[in-house]
Amino acid sequence: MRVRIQSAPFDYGAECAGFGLGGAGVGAVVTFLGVVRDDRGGLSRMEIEHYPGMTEKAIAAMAEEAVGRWSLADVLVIHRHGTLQPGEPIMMVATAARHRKAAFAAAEFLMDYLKSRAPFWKKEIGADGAEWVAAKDEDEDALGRW
Amino acid sequence: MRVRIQSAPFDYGAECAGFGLGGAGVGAVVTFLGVVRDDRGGLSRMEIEHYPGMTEKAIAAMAEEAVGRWSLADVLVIHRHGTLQPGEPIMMVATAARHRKAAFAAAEFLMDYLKSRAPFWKKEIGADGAEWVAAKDEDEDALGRW
Amino acid sequence: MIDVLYFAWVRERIGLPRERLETSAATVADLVAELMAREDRYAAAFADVSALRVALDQELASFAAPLKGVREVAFFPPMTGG
Amino acid sequence: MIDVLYFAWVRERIGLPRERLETSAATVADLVAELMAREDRYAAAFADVSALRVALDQELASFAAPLKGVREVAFFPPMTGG
Repeated sequence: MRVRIQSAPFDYGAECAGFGLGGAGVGAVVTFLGVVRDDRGGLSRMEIEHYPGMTEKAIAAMAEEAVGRWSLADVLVIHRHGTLQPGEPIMMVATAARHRKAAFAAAEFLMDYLKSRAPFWKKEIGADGAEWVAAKDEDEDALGRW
Repeated sequence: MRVRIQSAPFDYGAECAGFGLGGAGVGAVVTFLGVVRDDRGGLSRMEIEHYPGMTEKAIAAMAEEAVGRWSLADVLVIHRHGTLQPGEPIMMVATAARHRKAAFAAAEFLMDYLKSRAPFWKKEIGADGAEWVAAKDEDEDALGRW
Repeated sequence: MIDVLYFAWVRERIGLPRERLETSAATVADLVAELMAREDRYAAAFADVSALRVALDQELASFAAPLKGVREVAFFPPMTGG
Repeated sequence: MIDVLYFAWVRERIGLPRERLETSAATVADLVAELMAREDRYAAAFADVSALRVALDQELASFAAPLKGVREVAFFPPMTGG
């Protein structure tokens, strides 16, 4: 289990290469990549603030719960903070399990919890000013399924 | 949209690198890797037979349906046939979408359909002989959710 | 003339991957009956058609489907891809 | 003495990322009332606590939670990670 919180970019392809492999019992790997989207076409950058210390603890707790619930062979979470450009990778999650259902469920669980329970806050800076991204009800509701 | 059916190995990390990026509207990429599992510890190899022609058509139809249903920006399916060793990658699926829900749903849809509707047949060759892998009821049932 | 293809254990039981047949069978089920009457190895392969799937010109079909105009029939067990 | 941290627009409204306070507040809600009474910028930041979250020693908590033994309190809007 690895959790990395960093301002530096990460290499999704390199992180995916070999992830979860090596154990005889691994049949399924799911990897997720989140990217800075420019919905309205005027985004110049995104700034991600976080709560050092709590971030690492909160994500480690989620990852441990996922490992236990879905008997994961491995899990990886990388999340960036600081200044990001449109199109840049923000974060990734990877899960390795015996079967595909467990690997998918664990990855979706981690994404749902990262969205609403990891202490990150996004600010979008564009031509028309700066705005904190509001939390969505549907993201909060998504936790209900776990 | 790319579909590749091949006996040669593929490089999961290299395929993941840059997949789905470049479009301003992509916020989520999901990649899945299926690996030859050695459940009972005696597997010497797996042989995957397929139906050339139908395989490509069936998978292209699934991929097109996924693109339409979840407005995917890109989709990639690679599936191997021939002889594989335990621990080797069998196949992968990648989806790129605006939001994570669509990217996850499309990847799971493709996996469920590949399992039960793409003309591949797996044979396990081990110390105690050779055996065709039986289709599982739960894989057939999984199609019901789509 | 129609091409008949066999995959996985169907291929192994019948002992060949494909053959070209002259048939007047109207449906897939009729063709199966014709084949089963030919030789034991066909009778063995088709003994339980609920364990089999059929494709007509590379599209999944039912055993009740008509063969008119079809060039390629394939028989195989349930698929195990992914 | 207790460390109080502010994040995102709470930090911007209050105008600082953290401060160290002497307080006799028994609960988070008491601390919020104390802060709001101090200055307008606090009153503005805490005007709608339903839009805020609180963590005690880096664990999410409720506004009714006691402060006894707590070293670090953090106030912030709902999180938007991922």
